[in-house]
Amino acid sequence: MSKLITVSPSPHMHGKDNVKKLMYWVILALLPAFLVSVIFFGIGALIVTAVSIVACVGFEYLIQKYLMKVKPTISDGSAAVTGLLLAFNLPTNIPVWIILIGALVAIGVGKMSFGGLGNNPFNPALVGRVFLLISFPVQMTSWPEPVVSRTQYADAVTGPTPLAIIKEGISDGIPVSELMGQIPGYFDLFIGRMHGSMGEIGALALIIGGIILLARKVITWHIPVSILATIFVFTGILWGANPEANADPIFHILTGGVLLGAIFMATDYATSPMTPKGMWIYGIGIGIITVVIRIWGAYPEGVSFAILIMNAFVPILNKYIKPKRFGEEVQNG
Amino acid sequence: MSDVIVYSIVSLSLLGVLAALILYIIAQKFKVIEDPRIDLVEQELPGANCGGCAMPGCRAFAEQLVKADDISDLNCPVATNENMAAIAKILGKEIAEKEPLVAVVRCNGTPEFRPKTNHYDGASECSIAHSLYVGESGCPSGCLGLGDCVRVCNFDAIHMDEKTGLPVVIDDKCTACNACVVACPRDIIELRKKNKKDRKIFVSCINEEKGGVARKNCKVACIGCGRCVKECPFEAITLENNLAYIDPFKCRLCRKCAPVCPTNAILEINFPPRKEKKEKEGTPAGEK
Amino acid sequence: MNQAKNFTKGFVRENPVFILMLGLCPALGTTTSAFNGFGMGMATLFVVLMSNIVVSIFKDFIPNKVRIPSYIVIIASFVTITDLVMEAFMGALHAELGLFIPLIVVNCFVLGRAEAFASKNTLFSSVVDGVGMGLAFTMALTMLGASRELLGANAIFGLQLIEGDGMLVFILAPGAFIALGYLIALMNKLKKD
Amino acid sequence: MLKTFPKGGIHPAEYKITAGKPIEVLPVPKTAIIPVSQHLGAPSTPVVKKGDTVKAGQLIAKSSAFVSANIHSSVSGKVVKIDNVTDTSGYRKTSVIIEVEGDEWDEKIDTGKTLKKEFGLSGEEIIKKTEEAGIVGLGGATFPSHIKLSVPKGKKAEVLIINGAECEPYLTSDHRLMLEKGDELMVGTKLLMKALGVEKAMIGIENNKPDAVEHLTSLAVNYKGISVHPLKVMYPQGAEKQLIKSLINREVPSGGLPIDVGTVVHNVGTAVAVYEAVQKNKPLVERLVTISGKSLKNPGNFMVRIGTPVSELIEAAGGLPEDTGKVINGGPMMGKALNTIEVPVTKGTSGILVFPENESKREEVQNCIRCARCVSICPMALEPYLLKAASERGMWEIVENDKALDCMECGSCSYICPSRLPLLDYIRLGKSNVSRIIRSRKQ
Amino acid sequence: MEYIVIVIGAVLVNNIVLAQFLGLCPLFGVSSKISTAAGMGGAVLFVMTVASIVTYLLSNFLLEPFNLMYLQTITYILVISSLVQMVEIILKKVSPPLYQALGIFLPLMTTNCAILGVAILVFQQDLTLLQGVVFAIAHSIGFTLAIILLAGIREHMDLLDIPKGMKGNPIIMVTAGLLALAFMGFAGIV
Amino acid sequence: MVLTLFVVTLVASTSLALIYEVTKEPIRLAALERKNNAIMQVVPEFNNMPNEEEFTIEVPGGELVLYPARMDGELVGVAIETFTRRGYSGTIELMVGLLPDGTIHGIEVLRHAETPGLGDKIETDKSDFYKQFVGRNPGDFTMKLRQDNGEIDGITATTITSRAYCEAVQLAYDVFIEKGDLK
Ligand SMILES: Cc1cc2nc3c(=O)[nH]c(=O)nc-3n(C[C@H](O)[C@H](O)[C@H](O)COP(=O)(O)O)c2cc1C
Ligand SMILES: Cc1cc2nc3c(=O)[nH]c(=O)nc-3n(C[C@H](O)[C@H](O)[C@H](O)COP(=O)(O)O)c2cc1C
Ligand SMILES: Cc1cc2nc3c(=O)[nH]c(=O)nc-3n(C[C@H](O)[C@H](O)[C@H](O)COP(=O)(O)O)c2cc1C
Ligand SMILES: Cc1cc2nc3c(=O)[nH]c(=O)nc-3n(C[C@H](O)[C@H](O)[C@H](O)CO)c2cc1C
Ligand code: SF4
Ligand code: SF4
Ligand code: SF4
Ligand code: SF4
Ligand code: FES
Repeated sequence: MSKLITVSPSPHMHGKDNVKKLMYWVILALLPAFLVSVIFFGIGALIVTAVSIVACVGFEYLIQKYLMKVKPTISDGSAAVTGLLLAFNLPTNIPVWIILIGALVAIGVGKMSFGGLGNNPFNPALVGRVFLLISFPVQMTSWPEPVVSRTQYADAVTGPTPLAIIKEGISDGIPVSELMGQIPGYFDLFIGRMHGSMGEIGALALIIGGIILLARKVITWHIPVSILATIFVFTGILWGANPEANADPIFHILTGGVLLGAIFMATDYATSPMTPKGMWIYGIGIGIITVVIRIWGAYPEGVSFAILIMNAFVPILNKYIKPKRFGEEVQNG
Repeated sequence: MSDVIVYSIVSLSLLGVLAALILYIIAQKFKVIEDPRIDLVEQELPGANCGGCAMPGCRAFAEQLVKADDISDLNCPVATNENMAAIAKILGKEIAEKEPLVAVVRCNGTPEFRPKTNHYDGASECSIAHSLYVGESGCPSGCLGLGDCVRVCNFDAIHMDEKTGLPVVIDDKCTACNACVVACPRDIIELRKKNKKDRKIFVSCINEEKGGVARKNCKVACIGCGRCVKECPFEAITLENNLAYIDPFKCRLCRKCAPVCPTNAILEINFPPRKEKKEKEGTPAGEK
Repeated sequence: MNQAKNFTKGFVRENPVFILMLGLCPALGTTTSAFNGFGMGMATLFVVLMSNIVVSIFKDFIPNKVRIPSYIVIIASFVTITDLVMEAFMGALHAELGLFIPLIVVNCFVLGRAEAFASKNTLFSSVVDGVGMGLAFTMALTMLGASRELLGANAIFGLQLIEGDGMLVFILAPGAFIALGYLIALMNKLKKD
Repeated sequence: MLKTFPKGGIHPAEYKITAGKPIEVLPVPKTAIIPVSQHLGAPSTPVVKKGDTVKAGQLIAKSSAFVSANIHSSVSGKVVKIDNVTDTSGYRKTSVIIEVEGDEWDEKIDTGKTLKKEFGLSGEEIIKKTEEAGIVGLGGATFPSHIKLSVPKGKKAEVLIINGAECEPYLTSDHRLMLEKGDELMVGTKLLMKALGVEKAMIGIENNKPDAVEHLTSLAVNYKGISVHPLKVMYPQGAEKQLIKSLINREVPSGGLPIDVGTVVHNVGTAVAVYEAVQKNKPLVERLVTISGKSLKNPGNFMVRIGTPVSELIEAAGGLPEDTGKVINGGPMMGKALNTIEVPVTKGTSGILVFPENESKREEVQNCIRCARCVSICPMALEPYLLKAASERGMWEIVENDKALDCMECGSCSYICPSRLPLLDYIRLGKSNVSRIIRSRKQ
Repeated sequence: MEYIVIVIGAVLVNNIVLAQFLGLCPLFGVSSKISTAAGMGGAVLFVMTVASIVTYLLSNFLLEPFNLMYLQTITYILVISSLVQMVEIILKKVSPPLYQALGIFLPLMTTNCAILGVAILVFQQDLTLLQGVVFAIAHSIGFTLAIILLAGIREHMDLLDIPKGMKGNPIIMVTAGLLALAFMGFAGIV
Repeated sequence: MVLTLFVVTLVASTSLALIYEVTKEPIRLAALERKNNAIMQVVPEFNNMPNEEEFTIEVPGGELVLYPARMDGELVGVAIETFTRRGYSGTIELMVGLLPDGTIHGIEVLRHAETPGLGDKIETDKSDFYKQFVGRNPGDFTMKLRQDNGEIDGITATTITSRAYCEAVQLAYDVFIEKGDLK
């Protein structure tokens, strides 16, 4: 035998899934929602997405190569996922330079400062998004009209999201039944014909994406289900108590970033708990904080903040909520 | 003088005195007997109570200083070096003057002397490879070259030589902290007396197998032939389990042993070149 | 001690904010602009200098037991003086710095200097130390203020560089922490070189 | 629904290439190298010296401690050397080297093939014979079997579990054994039941061996108290604690032994070995080994004398293929890679796998992405990602408190990790350090 | 209701460390482990509450009637530092376990801006005594929440490879920044 | 020990008291000057001392201070120190100057805690927001934001502050109309 044989500790076999595949599945699962955005926001959706992905991947490459001096790992696709999700969280008429700042913050501050893939305590795309929201409140809160097959980028006609309409209206004391007339119907909300950030509008498409991820076992059901159930129940109670001062639970689920957040962003591996029980607490926390911000806070939308806030709790959840060890508590029968 | 001035003086002074008095009484009443050195140390500390030492307050830090056996890595960001020196004096904990030591790597199995027989593909830690098997060469004692010793050194005193695949100690940086000695799963590293001009002479092998076996796996292994033992005029060399060992405190650096070793297992480093003989084969590239 | 070294040590090697991480509250709370940072720095400089002087003069008369309370009273007096003088003659800045002026008294950096340095050194050394450290603190605050102002308002010392707003975050709390974080990283790098 | 354990587990591709290959007997080697340490516990002490002639089945090394086992010669011939020879552990260990002359067996041994069903021995006598025959667990751990049979005072065995799961990919030796030596297995099981004093035995078999399940079920009607149970195909179904959970739904407590929950687990091979030892006086001198691999010409299941060099076994299987990258002693999940094929087959060798080059190298490692897969598949409900990170940084307190010592090294975590992290490598490191710390604490 | 507003405002919306920049030295100094962070939180809770009561009485019955408000800083700090020392001495004698859990943090209180800051704010905001107490308790809960979250993340980061340049203080600062960023979501709740 | 502390506090209190005495007057003057400056900014030229003629009017939640400005005894305007508690971050205090007919002459921000970069645009030197009010009489137009069916363009993304500002001005105007018989 001329070659040297290899010696390594067991196991000697390995599963087929790898990081790259998982990330590309996420991208694939986001495609339906992306198509919905292209239909309703046209060229803007394309430009925002392209700029965001290229910027995120590019910044990751530059930071790894020139600042950290390690081998760039952009091909694992995680930066592309961050870029895509950042784009999904922006209005489609946002100036390109703002996207660049958002990408730099998401990747540079949110991810690479902590050592890159898997090390970040906060969801990078949301760090980027919230940073922009607070820095550029004007640009971040004017959403273009959803019209099929638009071709120009910066559209003059902008309008508030359904959530903003409801929130503003309720704070002015207008009954919800009246406000409902000002927003698109449930079917439109379901397919995505509404004002909003690029990727949050198409409920149906997002659910299809979620089913893909669940079927491929990229994510587990615990986080999405616990978030959606909590929001449903919490807003349901408020609505039941006073249907004229609170929107109904279906409305809350379909609008804003709830589905996008619950399926794609709260499930981000690095920033979510490791055990099912931890995931439940995390999901319920996100649900409650989302509703609290939506109903009582300054912002009409709270999912991004809720996820970031619960991200901060994840290390503590991981530390104190452990799987029940085999043989730990013997209940023999 | 206006009223305000009078009131100020009266109230503030009274407050000061009151505070001092109450404190004094309470301190007397609730006295707890403690190691008096804690007070002394605390006085030396800046008293900024900033938490910079990662302790909750100067007193806690003082207690830790008094308790700790080794205070060299307890650090207060506010205190000056003089403060810390004074504290060390109070505690009598400065490291006693010892014979200076330095870490020495006792394996010279470079790839040319010790060919690879297989390829290791596990996690890059000597301790893991060691618990798995003999290593990439056939020598069960030889350096695994995965650098556990390098990683534990806090002083950048040890690095891997790319060519030889063996660790190299930089004598000037080494503080003889023993970290690498503990880290090496094969006990290859030894703290030896630091000689003048960093001169070293030692058996660079710890393989205790029989000569033939050892030599089969590594050309520069000590084969336990005992020639050096006979050669040494100071009885500094002992032979046990097929392995010669030079006692660093008995050795007088006479260099007589090195040339007689048939496998060149004895290394001499930082000596002037020998006149008659040409460069010896066994000197590792990194340590010439 | 070498006085030049004594003077310069605080700027990089022992910088109270970037390296020692002391006095962080004013460092973050008052640095919405370069000018505010500078103002806060100078106010602190005054207190450090004066308390260093007084402590170093009277160090031998103060028994150990009441050392800390006495120092605190001394420092608090100078803080109050600063407070009153600023209110009288620099009303606008006083209003901006607000709560953080009285809080100089609890700035561990000030007490630390009195304790660690002035109580053990000569008057002259203490003055040099006070001025050096105070300037270093001022420099740190001004740098932080300048970078936050630059990023947050596209301006520096009130001078508008680019029209329009900057990244508002940097004027607000999160930006303060983040800006300081990266400044510290930069300083660490400088310290090494 | 098939029985299985509730938490964790993986399903690697099975590659049971040799499942249909009947047992072949490998010729006696020219030289046998018999290490004196082939079991868990203290090495045995050689009782022969250079120059002695020995017969097959003759004692050549004697058990030297409580946990230790006798070693017998597997061949007849002359002892040429007692020396350190590399064994499957990768280190050189004391071994008796015998140059083979003929194939003469110790006269007490019955080498015939006839089934001896009846026995009149007491439990103690069975245990004694097991001990004398040097029988150790053939399921992989090579723990001396007689110790497991001697139930400690205050404990009581209620049921014997026979482990026919064979959950490792590639390996088929237990499968073939169950098909071809079903009756011997049944008698062996009865012997074990007698030794333990239990009335009930359960044989657990993964359901990817339906023929074995069927065969043994049909035999079991003739043996009172023995039942056969198909199990869900799920690695590590064959691991002791998981098997107990699957079959009788009891959890062996952390740090405990099966006997704590009233059971003892033995491998099918062990049961057959006990049959031969008790009924035929035959010590453990040969074992069934699967030799397999995708590019081997003639993979198969061979009955091999202990001490046969692995290289000879590979020759019998068609020689080492050109593209060999790795040779594994055992299964792909738990087996040990060999650094040379010049090592002897020992009591613990259940298989020799020859992996082609392209499957031998590990893939590039990335950061842990905290996907929680390792946590969800760990059958012991540990957190491999955490244990790895803590071990890597020497944070032994975390390693200990988070139960690294419960890890049975099944390798599922390393298998599943999408970042290709060598989780188990580091967990082992952590385990050995924590054990060391605990030991030093006790002193 | 009024008290709920004070509590939510202090804990979430205007968190004392994340939004008001008070008490940062202990926030960064004592947050390397969750357990010490919790101890620090407990000590802050105790001292902040007691200090606010004492300084409240001092201002309302001594300083204000005699027009001595300009002595606020110096009297407050005197009172706080002696109070802290007093409590420490008593605790050490009376309950050594409690001293081990909380007392060792007490010396840090004198130089903690949060204590003096909250005492001054109670007066500046014209609160009643009861409101002041709730205000102080709420602020210390906010402090505890922030320091425990930060400690959790820091413990988590001990198990990661933080890039060289960011290791230590820089990354802790950035983490605190991101924490503050997340907490901005509570803006406007009260 | 007690003595030392006594001496220290004695010295401290004495010196502080002295400094306080010295700075008391400048502090009062500085505050007065700030107020006078504000008054001067918002009303036409006058030659009386408005702060000597000041009077307060109770309103729900606080009180407004009115400073009549006269030129040779003739009322030329009133500066009204008004407030609102509905700012984004608490109270906003304005000095609103009205001409005798109620027309707004000028507005100055005395104190606010609005977000820098957002709400602080109500300050006169930070944006032109206030100019929408100057020269107009609240009696003649709806002094509300556009989204509230008024005529004022709010500062972008700062609805709450803008609305609060309108309210404070409206309050000053209402009080002036109601109780503003100052001649
Ligand atoms: C130190 C040690 C002591 C053991 N003692 C006993 C025992 O007293 N009784 C018993 O039935 N098994 C005993 N065992 C055997 C274990 O139960 C188990 O069968 C063996 O370790 C192999 O299991 P595995 O292949 O699942 O690792 C012992 C094992 C070890 C390592
Ligand atoms: C992960 C794992 C997988 C195992 N798989 C099997 C198996 O498939 N078949 C088997 O007989 N033993 C297997 N074992 C060993 C058993 O746990 C146990 O040691 C053995 O069945 C005891 O019997 P023995 O002492 O007769 O070997 C496995 C052990 C581990 C840790
Ligand atoms: C950090 C922060 C600061 C804010 N500051 C102000 C402010 O000073 N004034 C204000 O009216 N709204 C402020 N807001 C509230 C939002 O900008 C809010 O969306 C806005 O008041 C109402 O939206 P619109 O003006 O776009 O209709 C702030 C929000 C945040 C998160
Ligand atoms: C299921 C899933 C969800 C993800 N969600 C996000 C996300 O919300 N934001 C983001 O920046 N990256 C996301 N990523 C990509 C990647 O995990 C992320 O950049 C890591 O946080 C980097 O450490 C996701 C990846 C997966 C597999
Ligand atoms: S670890 Fe210690 S003994 Fe070893 S080389 Fe470094 S300084 Fe020297
Ligand atoms: S000397 Fe020891 S620790 Fe260092 S590389 Fe060699 S085997 Fe590893
Ligand atoms: S499976 Fe791998 S990547 Fe996933 S959490 Fe475990 S160690 Fe991390
Ligand atoms: S090897 Fe250990 S940690 Fe990994 S899955 Fe198996 S039992 Fe769990
Ligand atoms: S400066 Fe605020 S706590 Fe130190």
